[in-house]
Amino acid sequence: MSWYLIVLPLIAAGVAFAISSPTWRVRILATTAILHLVGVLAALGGWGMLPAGAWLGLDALGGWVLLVISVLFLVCALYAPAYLALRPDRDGRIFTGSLLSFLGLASLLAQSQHPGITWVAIETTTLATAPLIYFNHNRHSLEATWKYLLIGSVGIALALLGTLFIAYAANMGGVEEPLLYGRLMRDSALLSRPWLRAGFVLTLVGYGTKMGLAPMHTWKPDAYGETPGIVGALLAGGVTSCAFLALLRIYAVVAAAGEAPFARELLVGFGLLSMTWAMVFMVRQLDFKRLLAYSSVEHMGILVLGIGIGGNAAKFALFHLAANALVKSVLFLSAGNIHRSYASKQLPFVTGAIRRTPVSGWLFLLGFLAITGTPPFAPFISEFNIAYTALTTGHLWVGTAFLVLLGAIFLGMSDTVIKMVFGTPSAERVRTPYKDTFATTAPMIAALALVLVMGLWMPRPLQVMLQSAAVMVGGSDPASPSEREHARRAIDGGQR
Amino acid sequence: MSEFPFVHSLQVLLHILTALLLSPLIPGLINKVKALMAGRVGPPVFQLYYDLAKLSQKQAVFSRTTTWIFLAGPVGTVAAGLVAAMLVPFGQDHAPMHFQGDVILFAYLFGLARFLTVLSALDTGSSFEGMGAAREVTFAALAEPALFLGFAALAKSTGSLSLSTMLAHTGPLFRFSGPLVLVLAGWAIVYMAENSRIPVDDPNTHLELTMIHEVMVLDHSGRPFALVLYGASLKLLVLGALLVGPILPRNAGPLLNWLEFYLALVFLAVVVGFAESVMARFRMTKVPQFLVAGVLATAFAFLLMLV
Amino acid sequence: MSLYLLAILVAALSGVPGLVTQKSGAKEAAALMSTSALLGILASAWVLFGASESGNSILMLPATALISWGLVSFDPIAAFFLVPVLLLSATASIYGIGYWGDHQSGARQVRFFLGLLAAFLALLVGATHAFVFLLAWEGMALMAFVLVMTEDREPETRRAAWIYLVCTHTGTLLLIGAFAVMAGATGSFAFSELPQGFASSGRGTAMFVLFLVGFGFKAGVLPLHFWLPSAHAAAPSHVSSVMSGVLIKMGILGFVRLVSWVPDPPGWWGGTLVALGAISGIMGVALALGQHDLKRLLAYHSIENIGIILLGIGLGLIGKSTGQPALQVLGFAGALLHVLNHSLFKGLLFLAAGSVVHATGTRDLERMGGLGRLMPKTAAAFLVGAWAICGLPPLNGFVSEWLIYLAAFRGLALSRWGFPLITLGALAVIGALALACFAKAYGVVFQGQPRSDQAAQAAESPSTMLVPMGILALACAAIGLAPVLSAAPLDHVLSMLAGNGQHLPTLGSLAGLPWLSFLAIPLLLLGFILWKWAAPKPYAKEQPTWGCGYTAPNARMQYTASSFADGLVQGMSWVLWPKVLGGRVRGFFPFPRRFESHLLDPVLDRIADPGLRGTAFLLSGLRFLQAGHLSIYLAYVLLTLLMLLVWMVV
Amino acid sequence: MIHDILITLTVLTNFTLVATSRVNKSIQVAAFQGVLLGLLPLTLGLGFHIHILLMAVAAVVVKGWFIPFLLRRALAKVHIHREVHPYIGYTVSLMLCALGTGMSIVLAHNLPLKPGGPFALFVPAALATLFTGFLLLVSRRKAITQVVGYLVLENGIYLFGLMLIGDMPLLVETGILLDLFVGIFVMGIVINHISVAFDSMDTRQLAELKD
Repeated sequence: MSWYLIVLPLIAAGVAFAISSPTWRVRILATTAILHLVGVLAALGGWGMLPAGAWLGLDALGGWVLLVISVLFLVCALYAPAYLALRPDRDGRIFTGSLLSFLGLASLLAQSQHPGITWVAIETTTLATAPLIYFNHNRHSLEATWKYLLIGSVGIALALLGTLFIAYAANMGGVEEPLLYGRLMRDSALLSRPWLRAGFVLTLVGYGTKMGLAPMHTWKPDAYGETPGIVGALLAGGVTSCAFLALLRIYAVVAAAGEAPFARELLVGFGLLSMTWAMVFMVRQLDFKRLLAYSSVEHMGILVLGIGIGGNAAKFALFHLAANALVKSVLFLSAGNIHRSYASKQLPFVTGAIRRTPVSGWLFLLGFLAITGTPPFAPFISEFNIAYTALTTGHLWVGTAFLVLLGAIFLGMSDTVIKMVFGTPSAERVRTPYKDTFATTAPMIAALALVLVMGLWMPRPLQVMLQSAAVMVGGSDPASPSEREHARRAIDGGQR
Repeated sequence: MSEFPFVHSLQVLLHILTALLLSPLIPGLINKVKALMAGRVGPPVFQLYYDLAKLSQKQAVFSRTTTWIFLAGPVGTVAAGLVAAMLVPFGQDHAPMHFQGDVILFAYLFGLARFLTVLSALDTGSSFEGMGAAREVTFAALAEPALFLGFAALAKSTGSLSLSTMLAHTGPLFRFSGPLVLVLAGWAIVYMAENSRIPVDDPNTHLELTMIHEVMVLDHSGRPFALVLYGASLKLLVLGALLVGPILPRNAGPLLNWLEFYLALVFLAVVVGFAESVMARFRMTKVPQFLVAGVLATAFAFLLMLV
Repeated sequence: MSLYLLAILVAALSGVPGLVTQKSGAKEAAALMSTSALLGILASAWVLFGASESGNSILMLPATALISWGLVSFDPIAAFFLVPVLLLSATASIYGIGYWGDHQSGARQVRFFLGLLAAFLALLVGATHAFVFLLAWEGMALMAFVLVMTEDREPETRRAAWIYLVCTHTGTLLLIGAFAVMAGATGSFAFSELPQGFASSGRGTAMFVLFLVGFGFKAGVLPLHFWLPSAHAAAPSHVSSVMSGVLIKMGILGFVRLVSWVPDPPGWWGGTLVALGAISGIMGVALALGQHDLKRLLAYHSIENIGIILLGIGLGLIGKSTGQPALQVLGFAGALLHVLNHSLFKGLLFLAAGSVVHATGTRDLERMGGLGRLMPKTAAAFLVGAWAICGLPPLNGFVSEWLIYLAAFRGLALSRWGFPLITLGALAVIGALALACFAKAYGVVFQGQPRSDQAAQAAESPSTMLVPMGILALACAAIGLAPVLSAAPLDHVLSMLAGNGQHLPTLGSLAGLPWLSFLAIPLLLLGFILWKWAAPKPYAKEQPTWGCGYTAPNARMQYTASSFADGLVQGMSWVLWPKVLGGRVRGFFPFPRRFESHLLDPVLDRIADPGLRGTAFLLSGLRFLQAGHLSIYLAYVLLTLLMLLVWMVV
Repeated sequence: MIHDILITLTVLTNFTLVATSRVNKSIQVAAFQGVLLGLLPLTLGLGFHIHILLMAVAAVVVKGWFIPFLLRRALAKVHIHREVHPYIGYTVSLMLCALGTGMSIVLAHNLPLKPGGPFALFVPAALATLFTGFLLLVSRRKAITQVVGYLVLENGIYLFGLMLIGDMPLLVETGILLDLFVGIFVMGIVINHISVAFDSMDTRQLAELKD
């Protein structure tokens, strides 16, 4: 286990909050992000050697999620200096402090092997991110924060109850403290089934609220719509991943207890409902930040759908977690830039973004194409494989619905995106002094490049880790032909 | 025929000569019949030869708006017509050129002629000629399927894709049977439309707004116009050969066969002349219905073959 | 193989010099693209004329577990399709020097994306693995999307590009489904033969339908064609030539690949394709007749020609399922050759149309006229294209249609005579209507007198635009005059489409291709002699066109495009539903009146657009679900929880 | 048994909460409920272990004094006394609360209990309290009443947590105490901001962000 991953960002948060120099603050932010990523990479080497009784430590699943969050955070941290320089009116202390605390808490969450700690980490990330949503200090951001806090807190309260239910299930079966995930899975035969099921329902609704699964997602468009793009990126890619991880941990226990069919049915249902709901609100959506929020709802749906289908799809749901997080960072950051340039995020006012902010406009377009599953970007790989697995493992209608929904969402989303990106900027609209610079675009370009690389290639050790992470959440069988080919090739002796 | 290469060569020569020289006789015959029916003496049977000779001496007048396409129309019509004439059997069993699929080439050569004629009409920019061109292509869209469905019936009957086999070896099942009658009826309609005869068009009028073919060549004169007239008569001959082909017995010696062929052509000319004398031209809006009747006739012919 | 890959690379890089240098890079792009074309066509010739030793060479891309084997295989199908891809890209690139010069907006961008488009197209033809295929497929679609979007300041362009993007993405999603079903049957994402009997199973049916719609969208098969006319009209003309010439053919490539995987296609597959082909062909040309926009007219003709190609493939499939090698050979060969031919003459037509648009600044047919005297070379090029597309001898269009006709005539002998008969009738109607349409297009654009000032002031385009047209025109003539050259390459491709252990007869043994060349000689010779005889002597008189007694005719009194097509459009008004604005002229001294007639797209304007609007309206009705009230949002959480708990207990 | 009486009282306070229209009173009742629950662990016969004492003291202080104090302070600023026109009227609320309590009993019936514990009433009461909290959140308009609802919801969870306090004190303590402190604290701050920005606490004004 790696204390420094948790402690370093928290200390940095304290320092950033304490000092008064904005320059040093952003330097601390960027440095911490880099150090954290380096630390994660170093710590990942030991994901396979987690001691059985450890309360904290990186396993494959946690390591994968933490890696995603760390990379995402780095992208945002590199973008932050330029952004904060554009917002001298706002206090960067709370902002930077909150960002760094989130990183620390996410590291805690990823390493947590205990449902209680997991829950605590989720709760605290909610609190740490609330000030970020209130960053703009206006009525709308206040409303968004209020909804985020109240709905989020209720959800987390339900998750706590669910956790307690599962603890009671263990208690009834005679499983003793500490209730580490490993122990719960090992002794899963002893758990009381009714409590376990009820506990899963409660945690699903609870963490699902935090993830933004329909119909508990309602805070999402408001919160994402009113925050700066950088916070949107972090919420959509980071906080949701945290909640998803927490849900996966519980799911793993439930699946180990042989209740997977029950849980999968629920997950598939929520997945399809989320995609449908998102689709309904993406059609004719004039506000592009809310559009992205609904896209986030959609992709949360895809994640749980993938887990619900299981097998190969579960593995690619995990892959999709990374793909979605990175693409969302590109989308939210470029949307933020465009918002800044036009001082509006509504459609009739924002047109011709590739003329006024060429780099951001193109990045937004590419990000849109990536997130909707255009090869060779990474989300295509995951969406293709989820569809493939659904269609070939007996979920024929689920797979069909998945593809139909993807098509409908593309239809709705593309309408808004094209009107926004192309054409001529409307003449009446005031032009703000904002211009695309290297500092406000380079992090996005890097992120998009990473998405592209992920769509084509992945280092071997990461593949192995992803595979073991998938096994932890029920993705054991290498059902995909690509897997089989791979196995065959391994037998052939690696003829590259 | 392979036994008598000499006879065969002679027949080919006869075929070429017939195609080149005999065609202007047919309009002459028709006009003579029409004149006789009307109680006039009428122009001599060889009138078209005189016209052609005279026109080839005359100086041509060209419109200022025209380009080289204007000339390509008449030239292409005659060239395509002559090549098409080499594909259809006249008096002998086989046309000089015959191969699997020549039937399609045959039809498309007429398409080529039509394309160039229409373009050369449009080249003048005259709204009259434009109107004629528009009608030409409109009616062709209905004539074409009738022609092809007739081919389909013959192909089904003979199992061959060559015009020579289709026409000269229609097969026992087909000859003098219901399908053949229907095909011939359909093709007769095509014959009248393609050659702009009554009841589709009136070859004698020039200034009435209801015409098709004649109005397209209003601006042609001199040698190009000679080609136009020659091309039209060629079409009468070649399509006539198509029409009479399936009913010729072709079971006698070569000489008799050729005689039969010529007699059949004369008969056809007489029938056309007779028909034109007793019928009036349709209203322009009725023409499509007439052509649809041709399509239906050939389609029924095909369906009857299956029974 | 390495030549092929090199060609892809060079094509992909062709737009790069323009991006990095101060100079425009147009000539560099054209030079690189031409090099790529030479390399690629050399590679294709190597494979198609049998000089290649192994036949199929396979490339394995560096793979990961996520992508698995990336396979690119330069087999005869790839080689055959590569020829038009690179040839048209090269001609478009050369043409772009003069047509989309640096004064135009986004010239560098156009060149860059055109290069990438060519590269993706070239990669796609060789893709024999679902991932690579989809990658190249989407890459191609996106590059085309960006290119269509070139003039994005026009609302119409944005709309056209959006419709295109949505259609192509929908198609891709369907293909994902299709490949998934297929991989479920073969156990591999790499393309391989499907198991015997699979095609007739329920999953096989699902796969076929998915492929049909997915590829059909790209190819522009009616009723999935509706993105095509506006996208082709909106794109710069040289891009349209690539799109219409080769991009939509990738849908056909898909069908051809599909045929090669299926050992035992059910009979109804071919029947479906024939029916769709007949509908596309006839409706495509009928809709083309009523267009006033030169490029839209050409675009509808692409739909028509896709229909003709499908007729051929459909007959070939019927041959394959009924065990009729002759039908198989003739149908497939006709379809494949028509793919090549159509790309040549349609590319040529779009380039010539671009030249006209370049000179007059309008696409409206009714504002043109008399351009044949002002731009004779463009006119000649357009005429060659029109001649060929009408399928008239002795150009290439005739050869491929002739092969399909042969297939149809042979098919009449089968017990399933219905589909060949449909093919025959459809081809006859299509031929006649296409002739009418191109007579109209050529006549109204190039003949008569100019109908507007822009047309009167038009001038011939520069040689950089004329040379590519010349190249394509020569190619059309070459195939038309010496079709026998295509027999050996087609036999190579056909061997890949044969069924299990089936040996197909050669094309040469079934179709007398040399006859066509042989008969072209008297035709041309006669034409030449008669021309010499009748050609205007120097002393020939020039006069105004005879006005039939009317003494003051002017250019506006010429027969218009609409009037020319009116007879046919009215005749087919029961399927075309032309939209007529303006009334009849009444009385003896009528006031001036306007009259307009438009032909709406039956699918886009009458089904897809209102359908989407209606759906969007219905979905907007659900907006009340998120009205902003926190209490209601919390109630959602509560209700969800209660429902789940109840569901769990029950 | 004392714990049964305390639990019964808790359920009764639920009904009082949904029926009352005065904001001040609902804060009082919630505080009373907090005290009841705070005392509950001492009555379970688990002995006076340090865990138990800590829990009891913390709960009584936080739920009974600190949070009501925060809420009252916020209330004093905005001069609100009554919850007028709730989304769901008081009579209907009462009926729904009764229905929820009934459903909780049915649901609890389906969840087996560890034999021999004193917890027979815990599960239905916890679920009923949870439901009451939800009901308040859903049906009330004032932000402050909604916070009270959240508090009641948390009380329900706390009540359930007490079932495990003997066997798994660690889990319960970490979770519940943190939840109480931080959650309510942040909410207090937000309520403060709302009252400043909106000059009232009606959440109807917080419905500008919508589709």
